[in-house]
Amino acid sequence: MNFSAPFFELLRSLLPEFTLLGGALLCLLAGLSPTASVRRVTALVAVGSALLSTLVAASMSHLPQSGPGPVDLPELPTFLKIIIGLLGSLLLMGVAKVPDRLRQVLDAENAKPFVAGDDYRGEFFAFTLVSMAGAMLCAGAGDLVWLLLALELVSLPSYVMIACSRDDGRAQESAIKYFFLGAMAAAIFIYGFALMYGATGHTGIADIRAHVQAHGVSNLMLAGVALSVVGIGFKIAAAPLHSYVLDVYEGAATPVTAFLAVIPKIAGFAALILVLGTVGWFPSKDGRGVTALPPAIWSLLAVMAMASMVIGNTLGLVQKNVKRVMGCSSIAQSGYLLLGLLAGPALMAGDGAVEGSAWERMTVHASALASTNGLGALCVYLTVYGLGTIGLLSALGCLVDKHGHDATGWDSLAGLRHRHPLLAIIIALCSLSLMGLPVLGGFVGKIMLADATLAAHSSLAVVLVLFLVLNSAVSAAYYLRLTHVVLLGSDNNQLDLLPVQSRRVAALTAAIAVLAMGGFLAGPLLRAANRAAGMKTVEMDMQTVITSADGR
Amino acid sequence: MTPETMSSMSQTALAHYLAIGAILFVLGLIGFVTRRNLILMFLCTEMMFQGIAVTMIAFARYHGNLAGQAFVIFILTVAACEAALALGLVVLLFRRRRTLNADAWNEMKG
Amino acid sequence: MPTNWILPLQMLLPMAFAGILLLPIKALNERKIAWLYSAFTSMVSLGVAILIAIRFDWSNPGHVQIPGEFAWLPELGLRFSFGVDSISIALLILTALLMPVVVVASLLEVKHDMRKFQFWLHVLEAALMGSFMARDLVFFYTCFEITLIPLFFLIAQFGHHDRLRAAKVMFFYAFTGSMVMLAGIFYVAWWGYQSQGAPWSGQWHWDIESLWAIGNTMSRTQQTCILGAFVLGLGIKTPLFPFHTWLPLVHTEAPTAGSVDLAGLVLKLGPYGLLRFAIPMLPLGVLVLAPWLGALAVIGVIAAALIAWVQTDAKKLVAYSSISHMGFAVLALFAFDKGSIGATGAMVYMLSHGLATGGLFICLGMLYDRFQTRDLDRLSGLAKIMPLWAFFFGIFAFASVGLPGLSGFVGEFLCLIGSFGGRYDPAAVAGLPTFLGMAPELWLPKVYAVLAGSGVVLAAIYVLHLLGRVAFGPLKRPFFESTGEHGMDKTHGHDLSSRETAILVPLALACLLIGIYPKPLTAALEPAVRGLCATVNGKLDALNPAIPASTVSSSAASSTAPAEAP
Amino acid sequence: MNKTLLAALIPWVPALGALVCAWMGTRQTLRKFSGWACVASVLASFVFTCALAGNGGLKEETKFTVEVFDWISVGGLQGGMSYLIDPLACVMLLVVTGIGSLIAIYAVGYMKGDKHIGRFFAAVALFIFAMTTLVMAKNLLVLFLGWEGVGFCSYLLIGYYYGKDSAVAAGKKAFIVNRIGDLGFLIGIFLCWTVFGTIDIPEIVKQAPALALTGGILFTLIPFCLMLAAFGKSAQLPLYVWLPDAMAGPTPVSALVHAATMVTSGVYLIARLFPVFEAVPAALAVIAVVGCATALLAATIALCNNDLKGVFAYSTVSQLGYMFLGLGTGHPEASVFHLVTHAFFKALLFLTAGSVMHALAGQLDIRKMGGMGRHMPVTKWLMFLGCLALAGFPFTSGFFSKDAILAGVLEGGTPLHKALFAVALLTAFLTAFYTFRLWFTVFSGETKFEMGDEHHAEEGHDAHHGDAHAHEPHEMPWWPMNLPLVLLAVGALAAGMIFSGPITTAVLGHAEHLTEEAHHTHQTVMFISGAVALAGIAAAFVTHAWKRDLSVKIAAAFAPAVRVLEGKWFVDELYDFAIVKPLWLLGQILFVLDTVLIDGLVRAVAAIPGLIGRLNREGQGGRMQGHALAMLTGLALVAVFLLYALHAQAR
Repeated sequence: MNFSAPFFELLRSLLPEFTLLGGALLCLLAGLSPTASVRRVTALVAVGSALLSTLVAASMSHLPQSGPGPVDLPELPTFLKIIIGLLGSLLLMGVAKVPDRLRQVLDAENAKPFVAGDDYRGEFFAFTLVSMAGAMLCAGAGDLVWLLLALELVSLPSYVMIACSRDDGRAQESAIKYFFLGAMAAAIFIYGFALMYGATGHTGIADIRAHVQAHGVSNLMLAGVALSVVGIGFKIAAAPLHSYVLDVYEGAATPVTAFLAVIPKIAGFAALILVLGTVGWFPSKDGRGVTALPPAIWSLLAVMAMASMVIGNTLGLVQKNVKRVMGCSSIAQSGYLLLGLLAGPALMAGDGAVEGSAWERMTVHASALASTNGLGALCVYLTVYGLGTIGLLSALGCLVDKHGHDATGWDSLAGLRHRHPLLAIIIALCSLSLMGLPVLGGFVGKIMLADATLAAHSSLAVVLVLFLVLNSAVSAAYYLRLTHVVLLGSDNNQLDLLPVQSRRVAALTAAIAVLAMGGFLAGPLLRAANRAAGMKTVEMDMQTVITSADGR
Repeated sequence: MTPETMSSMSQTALAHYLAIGAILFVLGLIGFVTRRNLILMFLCTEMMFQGIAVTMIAFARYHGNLAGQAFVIFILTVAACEAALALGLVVLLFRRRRTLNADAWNEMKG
Repeated sequence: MPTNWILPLQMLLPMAFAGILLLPIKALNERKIAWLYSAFTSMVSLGVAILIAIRFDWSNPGHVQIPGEFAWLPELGLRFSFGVDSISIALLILTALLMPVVVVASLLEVKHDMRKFQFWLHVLEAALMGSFMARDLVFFYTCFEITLIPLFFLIAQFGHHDRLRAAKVMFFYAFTGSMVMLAGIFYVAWWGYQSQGAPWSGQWHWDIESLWAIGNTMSRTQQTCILGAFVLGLGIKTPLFPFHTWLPLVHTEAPTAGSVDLAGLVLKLGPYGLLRFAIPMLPLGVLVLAPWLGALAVIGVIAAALIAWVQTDAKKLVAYSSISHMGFAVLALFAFDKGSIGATGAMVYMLSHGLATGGLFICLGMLYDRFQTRDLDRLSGLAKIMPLWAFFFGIFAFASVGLPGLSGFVGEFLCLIGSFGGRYDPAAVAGLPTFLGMAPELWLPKVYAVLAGSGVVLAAIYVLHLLGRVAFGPLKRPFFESTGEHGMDKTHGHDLSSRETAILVPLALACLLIGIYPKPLTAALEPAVRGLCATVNGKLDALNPAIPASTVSSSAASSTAPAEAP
Repeated sequence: MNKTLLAALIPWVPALGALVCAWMGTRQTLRKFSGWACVASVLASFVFTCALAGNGGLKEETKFTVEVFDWISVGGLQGGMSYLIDPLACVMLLVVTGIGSLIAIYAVGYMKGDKHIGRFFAAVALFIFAMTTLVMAKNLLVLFLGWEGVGFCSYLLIGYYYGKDSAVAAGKKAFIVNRIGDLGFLIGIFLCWTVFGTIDIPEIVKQAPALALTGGILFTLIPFCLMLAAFGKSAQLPLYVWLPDAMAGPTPVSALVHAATMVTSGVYLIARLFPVFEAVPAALAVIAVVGCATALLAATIALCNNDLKGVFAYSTVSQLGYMFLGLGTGHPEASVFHLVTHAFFKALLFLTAGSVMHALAGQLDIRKMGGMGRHMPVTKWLMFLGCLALAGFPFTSGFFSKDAILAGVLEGGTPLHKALFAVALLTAFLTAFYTFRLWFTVFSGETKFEMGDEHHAEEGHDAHHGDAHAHEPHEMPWWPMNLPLVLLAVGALAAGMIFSGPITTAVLGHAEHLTEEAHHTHQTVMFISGAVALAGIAAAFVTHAWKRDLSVKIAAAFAPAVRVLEGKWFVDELYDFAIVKPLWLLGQILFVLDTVLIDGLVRAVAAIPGLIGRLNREGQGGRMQGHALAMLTGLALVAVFLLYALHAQAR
């Protein structure tokens, strides 16, 4: 751990995380207060703190990135923190009623008395905020230990959230499964970190990167990175360690499932970028682009991507429960996202950080970078995927069938249009966007992914694009089935609406955002993502980087 | 300071330690898969963490800097947190199903 | 704002009208009002189409006019650029003409949820307009995709008993095909991006001109694979022979409006896409695949005609007949004869097929409104009680069979004469033996034309079988115990109402007009089509100049054997 | 009026007439007058033709072309709607419009009281339009327009009584068999377009001799394709089956379409493009042989046919055979001459047969008729004149034209030509025999008759038909039925002498100069054919008039042969068995193949993801150990993959 930068500089860079932790503490306090009205405020406090942290992260981005974080991707942590904050606030709105509902469930079903304290509303939001803080730490991690702690910080609260989200056996079952398998996966990637440390002697990511750049990639280093990639693959539900996803997503309460599908995935990809950054993506000699990953790691990632796509999509066809389908969709979508990693970042024109607030920097015209930028595509698709999943699952979360269970079977969802047209349209829009229908956000993401994969000159590029294309065709089966069941099914008037206003607002904003992503919002998002993923090479001296006005 | 100058450990000695670490890790892994009892399964994950700790210490000693040992301290703290959480969950589950057998929990499948 | 507003207006107007249908206006819930509203709005779109036609400078129809573009994602080179030449104008007008006809025809069939039905119709119209005016591939692909959604919902909600399966089959089949086409588009755009030193290198270009230029720089094998992807994507829509099995299933289940739109317009996307994008972009690929596509087309013509003959369901018969007809269009499209008569014929034939088959489907729809059945065994001799209906049915039947004086003949004759004079790349057909003293690239197109010609005879057989069975012969109609319960006339066989005649008259007139005086249409289409086929024709001219050119003066000292002793 | 306007009006006036008739047909009051509207339009075009023929239409040097509008001209293909008025066209026009108007007048009387009279006369007028376009066409495309147009109108007219299944089936059969011929025509056009580079008839005729040498295989195929078209339209051997069934239509249609005009368009086509045929001698030989074989076959069938109109239908096929024989032996002028005379007497025969049928309320079986002479004297003698001309009784028109053909055949001189001459003579004898067999059975002997079951007209035809309809045959009214027949009878007799000169000059383009030796053969042939005709008539008289039972005894003697002939050589059954059934079977097989194989293949491909999904689902056992094991195996696979990758990289 090098403390070259002054300690306070480091602390200032962690401001967004601190705001989240502060918010968590506030929620704890508010949760325990005797008066019910104050307890009801906890949800607002949580959402407020999430939004505040996003603003803080956005405003902080103009500071020269001296703090910890990948030296070569100065903008990435900021971008990731902002989307974590935004998506987190949507999730928090979605999660708002989960704890309250527990009380109602208790009263309604007079289940056996479960827990000593009469109410634990505050803790739930605290866990969510802490987990988000963990995700933000992952984005900004500069050191292996830091990364380890951040990843654990994301997972541990989520285990508890699942356990206490619903009071039936299924929630506990999925919690225990997620916990144990998560622990095993953690062991795997920590062992990977150990081997990485062993091979280079440093735990700082920048030092490892310098060491590898100097001495090349040893076999031990390869083994370490491979193990870490597979271990972190558990977090993003990628192929080899994907089998837990279906049961966990089905067991947890729907808004919690939305949380699991989004935040750990963003944290996981941030971690993957850092880990892969240590062995590859060095600025190439002629200054035109970045070197590729070592072939072994590259092909491992490619196999993981293809396997997740195929397994995710084919499993999705045969599922009966919509939440399990969303699990499969999460596996498949991480397959598409891995394509972004395969393509790698683009070398940013060497003009260094552009002054001005984050917003101006977003709109700066960086067309040259757009086309070859895998990580840019990854960021865009992460956002669009997150919005789509949150929109869909929050809308599903609002529905309960007659006897109080989640309405997630195909037939129980039929004919939603007749009773709640708005929710039906939201579900249809989000699923069509995840499928990649041309007008919506998903299509923009998929175009960028395909462009980046092709532009990355890899031998397998055409095969990967074909996999992407054919798999999204297969995915159309269950996405369209969802749309059709919801819109055209015959009304079975079992569904009624949970009185959860905020969840519906969350779903609506997500759906509108997805629609906007296809339209006018696509441009700014795309530019921001590309700036974030443009690898700025500090030590590159200016002469070698010959960049004409419109790119190479 | 480059590792070679400080190291007082030869390659072969390092290999032995690594082997022990790896064996511990794999045993933990196999134990996790074969054991039915929840608590024993958790203990196996702990054994995996210990395996990693041994490897880290060996590397620290080999590289001669203390980063590895600091890493181990953090691994232990993380393991401790997980232990607390694991036992909490196990108590929760035991109260519900009165059994520690992991196979009792397979309601969701297919 | 793009320079000229009329073209985007043509696409945005139907979308706006569809949007209005979504607004919570109570009045529109009532069936009649929604229907009237929709009839009026489709007339407005027809008006706009005519406005475009007037503004279009018909003196040089080949040149792309009223260009414009609407930047969506400049970083990725994604722009909605649009422009029309004579082919696009013709198809736009066909769409604009068929829409009001289809809307007016849907009164009796749609019993409830008329509002949603008209909504999807307008979305479909907007998507079709978009795809016919698109000048860049992603815009074309987007509209090509979006046509699937309204069709899916039209069939799934308003179709007949097995409608859900039909809708799903159609959607997934076309969606997978178009996805493969998307992969092809990506590859070509990427090839442009990564090529060095060309004006377009380093940038993602999706507009047609640059993609044409990029496509031509690719190697023969690359072009063949990409053309394979395009043929799969667009072939499903054409429907080319092996990819046609979804059409009969969908037509039997689709509502009349769905069938007419599907047969009249959506099937045109296939050949239009092939001519506009695939042929100019991948000349070498076309040279390699042309004989194979010709073979598939011919098999399609004959097999579909024979299958149509043995059908008992009228709509299935007409569906197979449209497969057989489109076989002609594809054969002629890939014949590349001198002066590209075949390709012009293919375009004219597409238009006339749209009108004739559209008319046939509307007539069968009216039949279904009255007798709730399309089974040929339960209906016959309806001309006695419905003479006017039989008259129109006869016109459309003979138009589709290609009787001279009606639109079918003009297209069919040009297609066949084009295919007969077709030219193939000697290398592509080297494997075949010489026959009758002629090299394979000489006799193969002629054999194809003769076989397709036999399709003309088979067409007469199945159309007369349909006409003779339904319209003529002793009167037989299904008996209804409860008569007149849902607003149906008690006699169950009343002749055409004024509304229904008002629908069929414009279509019949159009068929007659194209049949008798097709000059303006052919004169308009020819330069545009010749421009599109120029690259391939250029290559073919270079390859085998020896083929007796149509000019009499050539001494025909070609490779043909000396004539027998007089 | 100048010539071009006249020429342009000839086809378009009947087209207008068709529209007017159709419109009048829909109006209840005007329905009765639609017949006269049709007659008016056909007469008008006849007058225009006469005017054209009058001022120079019939001379080769004064022929002219008319360009009406540009129909289909794309990329070098000039397919304008243009007409060529030359002597051959004028002759044909005269026949078509002249006989057409006479038959139309007859039809007004015949079809009086019918409910759908408007539709009938609209179709007749449209037919005249199509036939005139065909005859005047300047390029092959317009000729094809006329060609298919007449096919379509014959479909409409045959299927006029669409209530009856037999009529609909006959119409369908006619159109489809014609379509097979039209396919040959289309391929002929494409071949001309490829070889000559144009589809303009004068251009083709001009270049035919030059290109014959260099045209190669493509050129030799042209006559064979056009020949197929001619056989289809003029009901020659392979494709003649539709003509006998076409008798299901009303009799005026049989007379106009299936005797006088449409069926002769095949002959006209070959006469018009004769240089192309001349350049390929094999083609001419085939035409001659096919013509002669058809003539003989049809004559034998007519011998034992007991259907009044059936006999005349087969006799038409036989006479067309003669015309093709004339063409085949290189004498287009003889066959066109026979075409003209045949138009006259065959129209007469059909219409008189129609009168008999009309009188006997639809009865067609000649065995149920006898001695009709007493009831219908005028029809009897009119039919007698027709029979004389058909049999080739000396100095009737049939005699001259048939003799011209026979002489042409004999001039050939080759052994093939001698054989053809012999067969032709035998056919002439048979023709004479069956013609008078019919005449004697119907009109001579003691009168017996059985009224037909339903009235030949639709139900609507009831009392208001004019004279009180007693239940026994009555003579047809002079106007409008018998008078045109008289004109036709005059034509049947006199046409031979009057027209032989002008027609030969019209067709050959120069007066026919007979060499001295050719003149001699003409004399002998005239003598032989006269004798044969008389012998035929006498034989018919003996067996059918004098000793009526003799015909029954002869029939009993050759029972098996008679059964075959009555079965019309079972050609229909053969076609049905050899072509229609296999095609239907192929259709069924293809349908099954299509749904099972191709659709099955597609469904299989679509099912693959589902299959893989089910496989994966097995892995989702739900037990924690199961997931752990899956993760372990995943890890193991990754390790193996890494080792392999490193190994591959190291190598």
